[in-house]
Amino acid sequence: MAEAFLFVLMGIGALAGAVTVVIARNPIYSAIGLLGTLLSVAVLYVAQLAHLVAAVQIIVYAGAVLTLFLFVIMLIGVDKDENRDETLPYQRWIVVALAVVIVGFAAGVTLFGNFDWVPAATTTLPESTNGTIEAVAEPLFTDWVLAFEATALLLTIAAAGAIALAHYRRREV
Amino acid sequence: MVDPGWYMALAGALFLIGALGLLIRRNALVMFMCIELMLNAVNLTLISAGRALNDINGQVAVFFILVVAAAEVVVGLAIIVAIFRLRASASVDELSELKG
Amino acid sequence: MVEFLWIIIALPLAGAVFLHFFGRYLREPLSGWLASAAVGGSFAFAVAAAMPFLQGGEHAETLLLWEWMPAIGANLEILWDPLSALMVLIVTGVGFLIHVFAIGYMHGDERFHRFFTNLNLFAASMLTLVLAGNYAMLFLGWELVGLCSYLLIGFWYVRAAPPPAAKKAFVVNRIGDFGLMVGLMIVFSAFGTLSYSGIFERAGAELTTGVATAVGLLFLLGAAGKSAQIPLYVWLPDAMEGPTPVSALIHAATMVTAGVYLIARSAAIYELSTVAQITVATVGALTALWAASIALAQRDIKKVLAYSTVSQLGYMFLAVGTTAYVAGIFHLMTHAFFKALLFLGAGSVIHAMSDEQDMHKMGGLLKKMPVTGWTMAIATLAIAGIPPLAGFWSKDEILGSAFARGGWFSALWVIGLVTALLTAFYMTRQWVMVFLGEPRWDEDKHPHESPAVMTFPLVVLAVLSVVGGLINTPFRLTLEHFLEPAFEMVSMQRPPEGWAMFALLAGLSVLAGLAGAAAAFLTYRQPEQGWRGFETGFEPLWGTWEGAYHVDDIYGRVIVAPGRKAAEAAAFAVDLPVIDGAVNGVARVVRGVGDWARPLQTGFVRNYGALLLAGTVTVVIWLVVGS
Amino acid sequence: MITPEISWLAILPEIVLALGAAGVLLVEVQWKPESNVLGTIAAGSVLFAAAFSVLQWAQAADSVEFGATGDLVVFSGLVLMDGLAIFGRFALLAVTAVGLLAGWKYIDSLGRRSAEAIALVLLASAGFSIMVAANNLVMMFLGLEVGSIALYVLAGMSRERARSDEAAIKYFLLGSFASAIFIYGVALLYAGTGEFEVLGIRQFLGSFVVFSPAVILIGLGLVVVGLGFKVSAAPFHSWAPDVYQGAPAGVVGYMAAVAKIAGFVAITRILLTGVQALDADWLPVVAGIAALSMLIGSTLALVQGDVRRMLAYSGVAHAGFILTGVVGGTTEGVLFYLAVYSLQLVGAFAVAAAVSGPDNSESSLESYRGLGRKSPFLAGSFTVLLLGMAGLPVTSGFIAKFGVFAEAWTNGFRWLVIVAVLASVIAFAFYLRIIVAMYMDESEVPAVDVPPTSRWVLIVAVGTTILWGILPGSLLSLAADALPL
Amino acid sequence: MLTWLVLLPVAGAIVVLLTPRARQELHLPLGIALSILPLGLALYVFGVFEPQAQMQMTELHTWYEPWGITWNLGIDGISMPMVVLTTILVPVALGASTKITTRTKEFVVYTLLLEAGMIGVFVSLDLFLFFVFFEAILIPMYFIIGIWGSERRIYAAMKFFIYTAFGSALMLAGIIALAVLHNEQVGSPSFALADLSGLDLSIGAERWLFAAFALAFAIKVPVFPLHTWLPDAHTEAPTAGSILLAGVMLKLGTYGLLRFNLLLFPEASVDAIWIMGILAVIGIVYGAAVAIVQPDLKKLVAYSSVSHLGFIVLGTFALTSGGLQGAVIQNVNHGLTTGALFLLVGMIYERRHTKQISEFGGLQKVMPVFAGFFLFMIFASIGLPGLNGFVGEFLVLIGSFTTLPTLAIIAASGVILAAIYLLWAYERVFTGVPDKEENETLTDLSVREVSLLAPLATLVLLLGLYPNILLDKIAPSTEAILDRIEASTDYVVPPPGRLGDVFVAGEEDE
Repeated sequence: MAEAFLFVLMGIGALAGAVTVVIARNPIYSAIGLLGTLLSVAVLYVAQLAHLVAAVQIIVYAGAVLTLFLFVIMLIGVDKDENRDETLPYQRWIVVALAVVIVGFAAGVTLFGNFDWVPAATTTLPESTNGTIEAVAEPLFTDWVLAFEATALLLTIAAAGAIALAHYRRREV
Repeated sequence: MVDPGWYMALAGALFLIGALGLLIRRNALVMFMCIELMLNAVNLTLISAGRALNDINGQVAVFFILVVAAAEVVVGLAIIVAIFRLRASASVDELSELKG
Repeated sequence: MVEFLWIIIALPLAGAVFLHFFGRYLREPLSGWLASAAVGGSFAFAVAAAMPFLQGGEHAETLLLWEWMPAIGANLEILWDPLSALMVLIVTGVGFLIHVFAIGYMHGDERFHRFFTNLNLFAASMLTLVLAGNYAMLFLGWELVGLCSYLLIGFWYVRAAPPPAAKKAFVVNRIGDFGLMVGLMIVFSAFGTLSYSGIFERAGAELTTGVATAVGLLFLLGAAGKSAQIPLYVWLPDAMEGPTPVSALIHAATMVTAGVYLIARSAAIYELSTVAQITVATVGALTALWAASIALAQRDIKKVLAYSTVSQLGYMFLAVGTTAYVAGIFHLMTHAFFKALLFLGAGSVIHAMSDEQDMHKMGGLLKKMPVTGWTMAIATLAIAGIPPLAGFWSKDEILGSAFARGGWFSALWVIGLVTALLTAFYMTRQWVMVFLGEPRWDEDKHPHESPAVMTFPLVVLAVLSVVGGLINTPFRLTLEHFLEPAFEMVSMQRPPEGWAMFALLAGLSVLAGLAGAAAAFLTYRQPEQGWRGFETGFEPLWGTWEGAYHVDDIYGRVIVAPGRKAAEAAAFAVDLPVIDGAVNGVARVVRGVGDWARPLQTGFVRNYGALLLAGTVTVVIWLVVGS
Repeated sequence: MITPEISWLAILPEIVLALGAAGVLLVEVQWKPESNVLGTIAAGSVLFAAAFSVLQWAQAADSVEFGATGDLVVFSGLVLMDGLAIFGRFALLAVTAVGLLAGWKYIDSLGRRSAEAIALVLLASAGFSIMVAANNLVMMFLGLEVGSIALYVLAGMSRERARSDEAAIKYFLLGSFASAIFIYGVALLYAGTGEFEVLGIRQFLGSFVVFSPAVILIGLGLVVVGLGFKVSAAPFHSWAPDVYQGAPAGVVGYMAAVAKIAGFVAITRILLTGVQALDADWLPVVAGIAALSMLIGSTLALVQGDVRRMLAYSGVAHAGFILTGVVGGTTEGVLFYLAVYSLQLVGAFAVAAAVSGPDNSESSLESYRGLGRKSPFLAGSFTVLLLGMAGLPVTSGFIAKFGVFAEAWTNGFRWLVIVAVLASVIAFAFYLRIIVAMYMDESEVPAVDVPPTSRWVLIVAVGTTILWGILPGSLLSLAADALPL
Repeated sequence: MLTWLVLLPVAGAIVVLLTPRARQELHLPLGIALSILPLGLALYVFGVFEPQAQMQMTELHTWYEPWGITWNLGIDGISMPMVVLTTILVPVALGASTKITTRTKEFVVYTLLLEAGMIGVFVSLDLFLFFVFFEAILIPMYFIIGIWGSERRIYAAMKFFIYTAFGSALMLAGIIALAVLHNEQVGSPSFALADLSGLDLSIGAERWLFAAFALAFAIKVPVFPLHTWLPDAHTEAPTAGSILLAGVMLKLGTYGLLRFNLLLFPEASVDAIWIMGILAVIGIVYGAAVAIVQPDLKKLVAYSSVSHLGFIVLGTFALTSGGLQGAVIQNVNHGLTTGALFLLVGMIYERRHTKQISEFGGLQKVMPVFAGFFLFMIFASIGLPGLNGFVGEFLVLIGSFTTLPTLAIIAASGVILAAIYLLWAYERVFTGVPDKEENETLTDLSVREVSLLAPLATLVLLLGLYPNILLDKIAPSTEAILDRIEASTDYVVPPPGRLGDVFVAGEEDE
């Protein structure tokens, strides 16, 4: 029961945040909206017993990523608001049409296509998947160890790339 | 308990909003946030699926997606900054020299 | 003997080849004599080879030279029978004389040797035609003589008139050849071969009347083209643009008679179809009358002879149509004599008048050039059918046969009779206009008798025109017996039996001849304005005749012009815009699609995103709904 | 204490590449040497990686021979060491080598930043080589991201800034979008099957009677789109022309080639092993994408005035042709096509780079006029490569096209083959346009100097194009052996 | 043997390629010399060729086992004449190219490669190999037209390439389909002609495949209404290009129809008799009609090709001994005569730099030898008996009358039209007095030019009078085709369509 209450509340929060990201005219507000979504989602993780992931979500996202965003926003400047009228012809209509189609399709499939998110055969009691540190770390460092190592490549790339992109600007600008 | 399907439906909604936002907003930064939204939706899906499947791997996978997101952010923001340095604007609509 | 028959063809051919490559190194008369020698040689050989037939009893022989197109049973093989022998003799004999004549006539032409090259080539081709042992080889000769006629008519290619005339001759002939070709297709599909021996023996057994008629008519079309019959005679008058010896040899004595030869040769096929016979005879008779009427009013000395040739060929067609094959061949022979003579005479006159051909500008030439004059007089009488000259016998046999055949043919006999009268008239008119009366030529002309090299052939031919007819008189049917083996398998029409009948018919025709001759003589004896008045008296008829019924213009307007229009339409209204247009159109459409789609790549990243998402949605929906 | 299961051979090539990248960066930082030194290091790492993948090939062959294919599933199923993976990896390494050579002039011109460029190239190759080997879809995603991010940066690393930036941001935004779609698809597949691993999915689909695979199909669709974007198949191609035109010519060939190789190997692995059970569902869709790609690619290439854009659209068409091979249902044709096409692509862009000149601007068709007389070698080899891409006989392109067509026909997709041959006819037209400009135009152009490295690249590309066009057996048999588990 | 025949020109091309670019003057003579070698070899092949039905001098090497593609060469009565013709025409074409001064080297190389490809097409018995050659020769010809052609050369080259490639593209699909069928029926893919002709096809499939192949070849021939690339290509191409295009490349189409359509799809071929026949006849009449009013000498000859090749197609689908033999030998004849005509037009073009008929007049006066050759070839092309053109046309007409009487009759009217357009053109170009002063100063043919024309003229005459040197060797193969058709379908060639039906005089006496 408590979970249902959480789900509704945080679900609304996440959606609200998401919508804010999309419609806010000022990037700052978008960032705030994103933050809201991140936090709500984090709570939903907790509600699903994914404690470690939730923690990481808060630390990495809300902490690092979003800060980075805000930093860049500040760098670029927030003074001018973006006006909402669409400059590209048809773009907005296309978007609306797509939205309608997608929602309609999703509704159709989920309601009438006897659609299951997960195969009933495999579902069991939820209690066992308790996302404690040990529970997550054990596969992370055994089965997934190569993937874990691969993230090193990813970060190297990120670093090298960022440097490469910023590097020459210094000399030229 | 709440059926995981609801969580995933919520995730789907988030993903959709992110996708549409990407098409609506012309500010590169905001578009980029939309991508982050989508990745979050993916994470939520994975968690819920993992729970429903009674499988911890769903949660493990989320870590990697988080890392990817972070890496993307770094590079993406670098590109945006670079462009901003050049033309003092973050609007992607002004970048349409290459076409046809 | 027979296995060496190829020499007959080979000699002139060798002459042609030799002259073609080395002629230009020979001094003028030499090449001419060489050519003449070649033809003369074949003549001599042919005489020797033909001896057996004269003894009689000897029957046809074939000699295979080499395989040509086995798939359609067409080989190069020589058939040596009385008919071909006779044709060979005519061709080589008359040909030889004309060659000799030409030595004088072509004197001073800078392409002297070239002329004899072609002349020899023609002789070879004509001999191929008459010696052929199957239709394919006949067609070979048939076309080659056409080629030579093309080359020789257009011999003076620098002048304006000859080249078109040459082209006209070849094209009109081709129309005939088309008929002949189709005929041969039918023949092959009926018999599975084209060789005479294979066809004639089985014709009676294996050929239905319908097919026979079709073949007969198609052959007639071919023959009409080559022998200048209605409706394809129009090329022959123009062919007079060629040098006169050519007119004599090709367009009077030999080539134009190929049609007659073809029909006579195909007697076995005509045998089976009365319709074909009647058509041939009718075409012949009508042509005879038609051409004769035109000949009446011509001013050009050679045009008169040209139309006269057409008319005489009509007689021959009448004969072979009546199945009086011997009569036809007989007339062919005599006509070769006197018409060659007439042409050579005319040539001699033109030569003397330095290329003047308008008879109005002649007259009184008899004193200046007696030999030419008197020999031509003989020829005129001969063609007019005055006994006992050659023309009388042959023409009379034709008319007699037509009369004897009766029915529709009696009508044709009447036409023939009328034509005889006209013939006598226009020939006499010509002779009188040219040789009698007071001179009408311009001051700068100094007519004189031609050299011996030219007069000699005239004399020889004159003699032949006199005695030539005697080889087949009702009293001694030498020629008929001679030719019999060639026509043994067909029933042949003969003149009516009995002296009375013969006397009556002969009398009639002679009467007609005399009447015509007398009328002309009296008319044109009187001074110029007199006969001019006579001619104007016949207006507008005379004008129509002089204009040859304006057939050329009519053909031009009815056939040539529309054909030209059609071709232009096909080229510039269909090919370029429609067909090629369609091709380029496709290309243009593809490019168009590309150009149309290009702007969709707007360069705005958000459009791309929209496209990406749209694509995603499509794929997903397709996957889910498609399952 | 549980210890992770490690199989070094399986990842040695990636390790070597990564070390090479790191080495380049550190050496640069430490000694600031001539760029040739860095090049040598890079070359060395690529060569070693290639050597190790040869070892892998032998190993894999043995295991297949002795039926011990289980040995090829390493790192508890994260990656595989099967023929498909090794072939793809080898192709990647080859392309990396020639790509570095082809782009060397450009890299050299970057001065101090050349180190980063080299490192990025090596890392991108490492990432994609993980991707081709990945059995676990998340692993595949990681590899994909490593490679893609490197490519985003490379696209933005030009000195001709405006266009380069535009290319970079477009590539980056759309790429991230596609990645998000891809990983969401993975998530849905996971939800639907409880499996991240391709082999696991195959097993699941084989063993369970799936009543309503809707979620699986949706996930599959999203995954296909995500990969289709990487290989620039229509209608997910719109980034390609702009990026190819904007990105520095030196590396575009490399970028395009590696993305295509990795993407297609992944597509092949997922479709032909993972969800083969569902091919009744996905075959028509993929066929549709293929047809669309071929038609859009050729028609739009026909009307381009810029050679690099033209090559981009031709790339779209080629994606369609390769997908035709996927529809054909076997890997042989796809792999052969990938190998020959990627080499031709790098060669072609080497020419484009040479013509575009140092400032990397001019690539319009005009700048190729009269090239045939000014630089015969360049024009000649470009001609051969174009004919090869056009798929004319005695070039490897013909064999490749023939292979995929034959497979598709065998699999019953005749309409697709018809479309394909017609599209290739349209394609002739625009390849010939370039040849016309080079040979049949009398206008005068300055001679183009070909950097020696590019010369080598061209010799290799042209050589292979003709060699495999006349004796395809050597490569075809390899491709035939390179089977997925 | 045949491999050498294919590889010799390639080797020659490489040799030329290795000679220094600077030595411009060397390349052409060298090329001519090198192109003599294949000629010699081809003549040897001609000499040792046995008049038998089955393939001779066959060679078979596997190319790539799993695909069943092979290097499979062989020659029979249908291909042998074409090979000889090719090797004859290439030296002539090169010899006619002295006016090509820019990039002579490339020109020679392309021509030799073209030769190799053309020979390859004729001798390959493996459909894959055949297609490789068939498609590959487009490239050198494309360059020859596009680089050394006249004003609108690029348009023409493009059109030529794309149009023909379009046709062969569908044929490629057809070839694949055949191989796949073989794989289904026999269990292994194969492209060998022999294997594929053994397939049992459903009539529907057979019709489709026939259509695919026929389209490719019909474009190449070209059959009305697919002919419009031909005039453009011919008018723009350099002399050598025109010679080889008309002399050999068009024959690839007719050869393909003979070799592949009839052999692989007998049922469909029998059904297609009428369609193909009608198209052929339309082509004959239509091409001739269009040729009449062409203002450009080369266009005129080009359209005459359309007309003449109609005869070949007609003969092919008449399915009689005469028709097939006529078709095959007409391939050669048309190659010689039309090749020579293009050669002649090229010679006058080199002198006057125009092909417009209206620009000429009275040339016979200034260049009699040229006029002589021209007239000779014109009459050969008109189909004058005694020259080669007649043999082919007459065989075709007579042969096709047994199966397609009406069409044969209409086709026969082509001989009239041919006379009209060619003689009219001759009249306008050569007769009369030279009116334009640039015409008066023209020089007659040089020794080189005569030595190019003389061999062709000799062959024209030889084949006209003694075609048996070829017919003997052709006949067994054509008969074999008919045998196969009669065996594999219920169609029977109506007498006297077959050689056996021909009545030989005196035969029943024995």
